Amino acid sequence: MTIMASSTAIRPEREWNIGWTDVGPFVALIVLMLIGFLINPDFLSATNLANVITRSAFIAIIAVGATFVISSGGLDLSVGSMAAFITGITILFMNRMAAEWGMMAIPAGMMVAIVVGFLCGLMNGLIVTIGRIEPFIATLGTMGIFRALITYMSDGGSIPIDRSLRDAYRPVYFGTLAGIPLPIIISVAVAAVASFILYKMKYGRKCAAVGANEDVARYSGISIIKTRTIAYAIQGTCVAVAAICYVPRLGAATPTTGVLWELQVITAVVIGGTALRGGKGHVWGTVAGAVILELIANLMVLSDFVSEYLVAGVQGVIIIIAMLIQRFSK
Amino acid sequence: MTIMASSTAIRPEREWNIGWTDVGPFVALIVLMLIGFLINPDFLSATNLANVITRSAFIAIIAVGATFVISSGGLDLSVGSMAAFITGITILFMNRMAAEWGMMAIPAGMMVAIVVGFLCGLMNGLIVTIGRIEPFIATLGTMGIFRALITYMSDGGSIPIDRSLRDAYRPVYFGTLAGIPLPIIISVAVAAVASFILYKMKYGRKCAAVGANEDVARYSGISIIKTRTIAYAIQGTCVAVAAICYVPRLGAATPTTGVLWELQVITAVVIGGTALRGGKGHVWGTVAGAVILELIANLMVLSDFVSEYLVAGVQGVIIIIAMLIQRFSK
Amino acid sequence: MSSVLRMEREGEIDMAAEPLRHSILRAEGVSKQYGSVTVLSDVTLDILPGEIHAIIGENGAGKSTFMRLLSGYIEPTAGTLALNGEHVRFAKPEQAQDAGIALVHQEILLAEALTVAENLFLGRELMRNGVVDDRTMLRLATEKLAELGCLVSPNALVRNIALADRQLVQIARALLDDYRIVIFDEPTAVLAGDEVERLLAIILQLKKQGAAVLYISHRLDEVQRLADKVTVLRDGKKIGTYPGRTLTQMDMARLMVGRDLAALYPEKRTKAAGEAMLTVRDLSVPGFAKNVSFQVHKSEILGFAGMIGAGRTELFEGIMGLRPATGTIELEGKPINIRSPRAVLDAGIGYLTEDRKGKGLLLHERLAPNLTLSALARFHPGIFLRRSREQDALRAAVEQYDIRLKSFGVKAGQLSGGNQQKLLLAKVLLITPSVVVIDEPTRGIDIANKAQIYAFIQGLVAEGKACIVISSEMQELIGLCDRILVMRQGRLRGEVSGEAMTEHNVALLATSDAAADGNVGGTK
Amino acid sequence: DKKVVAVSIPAADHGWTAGIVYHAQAAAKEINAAFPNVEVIVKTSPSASAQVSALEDLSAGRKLDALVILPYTSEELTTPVKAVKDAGTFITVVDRGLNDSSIQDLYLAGDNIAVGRNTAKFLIDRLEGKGNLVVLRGIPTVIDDERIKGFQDAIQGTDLKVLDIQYANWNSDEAFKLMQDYLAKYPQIDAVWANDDDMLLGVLEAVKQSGRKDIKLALGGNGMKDIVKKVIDGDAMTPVETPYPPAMIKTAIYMTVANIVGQAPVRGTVKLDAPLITQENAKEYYFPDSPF
Ligand SMILES: Nc1ncnc2c1ncn2[C@@H]1O[C@H](COP(=O)(O)OP(=O)(O)OP(=O)(O)O)[C@@H](O)[C@H]1O
Ligand SMILES: Nc1ncnc2c1ncn2[C@@H]1O[C@H](COP(=O)(O)OP(=O)(O)OP(=O)(O)O)[C@@H](O)[C@H]1O
Ligand SMILES: [Mg+2]
Ligand SMILES: [Mg+2]
Repeated sequence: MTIMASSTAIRPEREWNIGWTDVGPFVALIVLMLIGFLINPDFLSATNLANVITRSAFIAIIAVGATFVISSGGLDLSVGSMAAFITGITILFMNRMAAEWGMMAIPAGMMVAIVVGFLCGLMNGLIVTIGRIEPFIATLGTMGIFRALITYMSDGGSIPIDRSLRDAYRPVYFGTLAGIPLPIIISVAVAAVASFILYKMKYGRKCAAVGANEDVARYSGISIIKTRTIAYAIQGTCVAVAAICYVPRLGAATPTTGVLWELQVITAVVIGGTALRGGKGHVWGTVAGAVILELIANLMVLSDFVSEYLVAGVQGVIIIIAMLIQRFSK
Repeated sequence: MTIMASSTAIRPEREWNIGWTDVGPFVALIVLMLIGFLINPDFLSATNLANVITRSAFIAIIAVGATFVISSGGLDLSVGSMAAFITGITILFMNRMAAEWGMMAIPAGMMVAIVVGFLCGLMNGLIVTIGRIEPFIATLGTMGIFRALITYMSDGGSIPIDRSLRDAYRPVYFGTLAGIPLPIIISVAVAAVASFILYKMKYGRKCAAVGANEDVARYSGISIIKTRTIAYAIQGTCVAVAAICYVPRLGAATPTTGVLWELQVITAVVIGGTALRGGKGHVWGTVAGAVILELIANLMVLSDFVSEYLVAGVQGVIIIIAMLIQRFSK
Repeated sequence: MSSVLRMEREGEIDMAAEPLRHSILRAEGVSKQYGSVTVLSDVTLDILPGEIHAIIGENGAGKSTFMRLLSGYIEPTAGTLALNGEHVRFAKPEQAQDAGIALVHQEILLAEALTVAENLFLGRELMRNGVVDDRTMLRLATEKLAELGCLVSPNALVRNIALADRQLVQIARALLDDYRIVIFDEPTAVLAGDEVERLLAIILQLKKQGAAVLYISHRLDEVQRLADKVTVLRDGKKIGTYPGRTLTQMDMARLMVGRDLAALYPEKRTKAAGEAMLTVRDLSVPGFAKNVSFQVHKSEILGFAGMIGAGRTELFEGIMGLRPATGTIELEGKPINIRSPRAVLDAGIGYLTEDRKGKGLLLHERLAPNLTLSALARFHPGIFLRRSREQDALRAAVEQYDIRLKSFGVKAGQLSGGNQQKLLLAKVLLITPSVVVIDEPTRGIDIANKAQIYAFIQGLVAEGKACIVISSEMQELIGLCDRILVMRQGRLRGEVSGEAMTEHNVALLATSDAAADGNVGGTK
Repeated sequence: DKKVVAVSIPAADHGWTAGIVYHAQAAAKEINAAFPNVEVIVKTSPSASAQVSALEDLSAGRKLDALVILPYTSEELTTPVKAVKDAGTFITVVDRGLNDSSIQDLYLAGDNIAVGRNTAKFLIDRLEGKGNLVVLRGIPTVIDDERIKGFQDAIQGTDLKVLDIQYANWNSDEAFKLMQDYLAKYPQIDAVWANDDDMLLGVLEAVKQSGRKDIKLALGGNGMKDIVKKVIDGDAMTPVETPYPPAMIKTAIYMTVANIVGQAPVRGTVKLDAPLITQENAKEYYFPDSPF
């Protein structure tokens, strides 16, 4: 009888999370690496790749957070200055505590960073959800606020980390585990956790639903305010993690720390295949996106034929081409 | 038919065209002016107001263009560097022609500016529509390109306008007509034309429709590609007009000209009541938004109690508060 | 079976006998495939002027696809179209429109951010000396809508008007110009009483004016009243074209389904309803409903009748915590916080929205995530979701509600209208509520599945659940419910039950103030 | 009534400008305390056009007796400053000259060309006139331009080879990345010059990480306290430093005030050149409590 007939005829669902959007960024990544190699063989040298990928860690980690915010239909322009602010707070705290607690000041400082980051994100979230302000404007505002705070804390100068702590802390950026630089391991870990939350837990579904259609989400008993606020809180926490890896790199927070990171972050997310209007998020794509950006910058320096004046332009062109490749090789 | 009659009686229909979104920005504007006056009476002095409003002309003009792009569901991050690029081209052209054509070089240069602006906008539009790339990424790319070009044209230095032209050109910014500074008149004119296009012509409807719901637009026989591309072209032309007024003010184009204008522009549009996700555009609100931003900056200079380091922060706070006022005084 | 087969052959109109010359639009062996999925195969059809031609078929039979194909929204993968004998190809809807073909979509396609008038004239604004002529457009809009009995202001944002009103606006779009071929794809699905009557009148008017009308509906009574010819589709194939008058509704049903059908409405249980399950007191939804109080009991099916705009939907949206509302509700004596939708759902009240596309389903999402969205809690035993469990749930739902789909990979938006409705029903019942509120349960559902859904609702109450049915189809309410509450202008006007449950009484309460609030059947 | 002295300077967007802001505010505090009849107002601007706006606002607000300005760029500020001048204000220009020198009453010139030149000279005799260099430049502006120009002119004709020049936006992060890439690209680098000390910090970090031994010298410029400290401590890689002391703004403000309170009428041009800071004279360029 018809029911049986039709339902047996149905072909099973392909495992849904391997569409083009998921491989696209990686294809682009590989293409880029090949081009890079042709331009300058040093490009694929272990040290160079290690350096580049390690550098991309900050953006990657922050962008993973941004994947939540954007997937839930939000946007966060404040991440760059938030990173600077958190770095500043953390260093000040560690320096203060170094005297009494010695090395213990470092883990303590890390905790502080996480807490501050979480709170900053929460603030952003509440302004956007409770305050019902366009995310773009709200976070543009907080961006200014964080930037001002770090400038104020540092008198416009820089907040260097205490000499006594520097060497103990240094490994967090420069150290390696089984030959792999720590920041890479950390960012992979962050991405792994994120993809679990996004693809294997309730919250992830809620995020995507809120981003895709607020009404449907509401009618399914999902609280838009809660979901989106949490997304911002996650973003804040990711920024904190990035800040923690960042401190040992230059050992100081300055008013210029993290300038324009927000643009790189959003670019990474979009290159990664997550739509700015919200919906399903692509964590691993985002990570690939972050690496791609850093590789392009690296390529600019390693190749000789780009006038220093034109670097920005060529980068722009490459990004656009990368996107086009993604689109049309579909 | 009783039910209908009374059922409409149950719920009076709010009509959009006199909605809060349209008065909101102006209320915020007035509130701001009052506060300013309390802080420093000079604030409302004729000269100061004239200065501020004149100054806001650039952002206002560009933001009017952005109202089209955003209303049609797009976004343009390249306006700032596009302005720099156009200014550069124009000045180079004028200087070159000054020798043969004398003063005629100025109107000629203006024409060039308009044409270049139109083409830049067109390019953005095509990349976004034909190339089907997220506007954010596409225009971030062209932003880099324009910035690189101006840096290249100026060898990283600056492109000053020829002395012989300076004085003849000066009035375009500093001149007045019937006591009103020219830039103000120009921006009002631009806004008037824009609101005519947006509210009185077919194209305006198409723009709003495309921004509001692409499927509906397509099914109504509206070409999304054409509509959105035109929006970007309009944006480009507006940038050109702004650039024309800009030249005499600073008399040179540098690689730092117009940095971060894109953020101010988008902020102005959103404060003006146009939603970033697209839909109806509010030209006059946008103009108000631009003035508000400039007023806030001006307020920072006139008020003596804000630490130099915190200016950015205070601006952020004020913007957020302004938005909150708009939201909740509804 | 045999009786059906015989009908299929004998009942059919002999096309050869039909004079082909004045057929204005002819589809010649058209097929449509999506990837490897064949949705429509080798359909041939002639459309004659001054004739109302009904297309009927089960959910997913391919009706909407066929209509989109005739009006240029999609192109056939095989076959051709001929306009007045000349071969035509519609690459874009405009081309079809220029050829005089208009389609009223099954799903509502309006820009919510624009006003009613702007939507009506979208893409073909009237101009006066180079400027959009708003005054005239507003006038025309008001007139056209009034003809359809829709009184929303043309300046209202579409976002703020009810579904029914939206549908009327959409219909008005197709009536603005005088098209030669007007296609209605389930226009009455969201309409009730008066609107339907008005629409049918207008359609007959079109016929008089010599236009050809294609009419799709699952309300076979309408088909019977209107259709000169009836064409039946089954699984994308054309079964045949039959003279409208001679077919009974049962014949149509048989032809659609390909087998004999049991009675539409299940036998009503005689045993009295149990004790109170849900109690609502003085519930008010500002602007929509005032001081509504009622009770629904265990194993009871309670109906809510009323004209469009009576505020039934808003009343229950209020109860579900989806709109600001005041008042108290108790479930089995326990008060429930109606501030948060989650709380109400968890308490065990399920609500199926009347707006499946806007508020029910994520159209760009796959089926499983849609199905489980409001019941995620039960799909992660630990902290992680179990994809496998979801897939099982989906398979079960597809079986149980006979959701017709060609592949589990499709997105919800790619399901046919009726199948979307079934998926939504499955989604709501997945939280195993003890009180189920169904707003327009069979909107866009074909007759065979209606029977299934009714039987299913019976099953629910048999398990001791309570069920509330909001419907604009009175027969549905009368056939299904134990009691019917009638709303008008946001207030409860009365209750009918038992013998008193007649269309006449319900209509009386729903419309006229004269029936001084419900001396028909005991009023509360 | 009070005499008003307006100070218009760039906002603190990197170390050096931060130093400017710091010293300007310090001067303002001291003077406002010391001279009851003088009021010094400090205003920072994040961009050239913002600075023009600030000038308009300041002069629209009140009558200015004197203006001390560190212009973003020469071209863009010339006309606006002239406008202020025409209102009868005493004009002190600091560091970057305007296109029309007739405008200024007093001019404290920092010498960016010299910064480049002196650094280059030092490198030349340290490396005996030959070797591979990489250079990091800042943001495309006049300062940056002049320093690079001074540097390149000075190494003309020597065997010092500039392998690469790229922008790092006076930002230590970007300098760090850029230096990493330089190191990856060039197997043999003898010396690095970052035309600002913020960037030098990043460079040093990158060199340290790479563990490369070929880099003999890494020089900066601007006289940031951390770097001056290195010089004092006789650091091998950074033995010298070229000052470009933000303190010049303080001097300028004092001289201006001296003018309008009519003590010592100072006019004309004061050229602060950029002598090499070496271990011997380093002490006098070391301000531990300045943020820079
Ligand atoms: N874009 C698509 N991709 C894949 N399958 C599709 C697509 N669009 C429609 N279908 C399938 O085509 C079949 C017919 O759909 P159609 O909407 O024409 O049915 P229908 O007769 O209108 O049913 P209903 O009465 O429920 O509206 C359905 O099985 C549907 O899943
Ligand atoms: N968001 C809204 N804003 C303003 N008015 C609305 C809104 N939604 C619905 N309405 C109005 O409320 C009235 C009641 O809505 P609705 O038609 O859904 O009630 P109903 O009794 O459920 O009718 P039905 O369910 O048959 O459509 C509608 O006539 C519509 O005009
Ligand atoms: Mg259909
Ligand atoms: Mg309803």
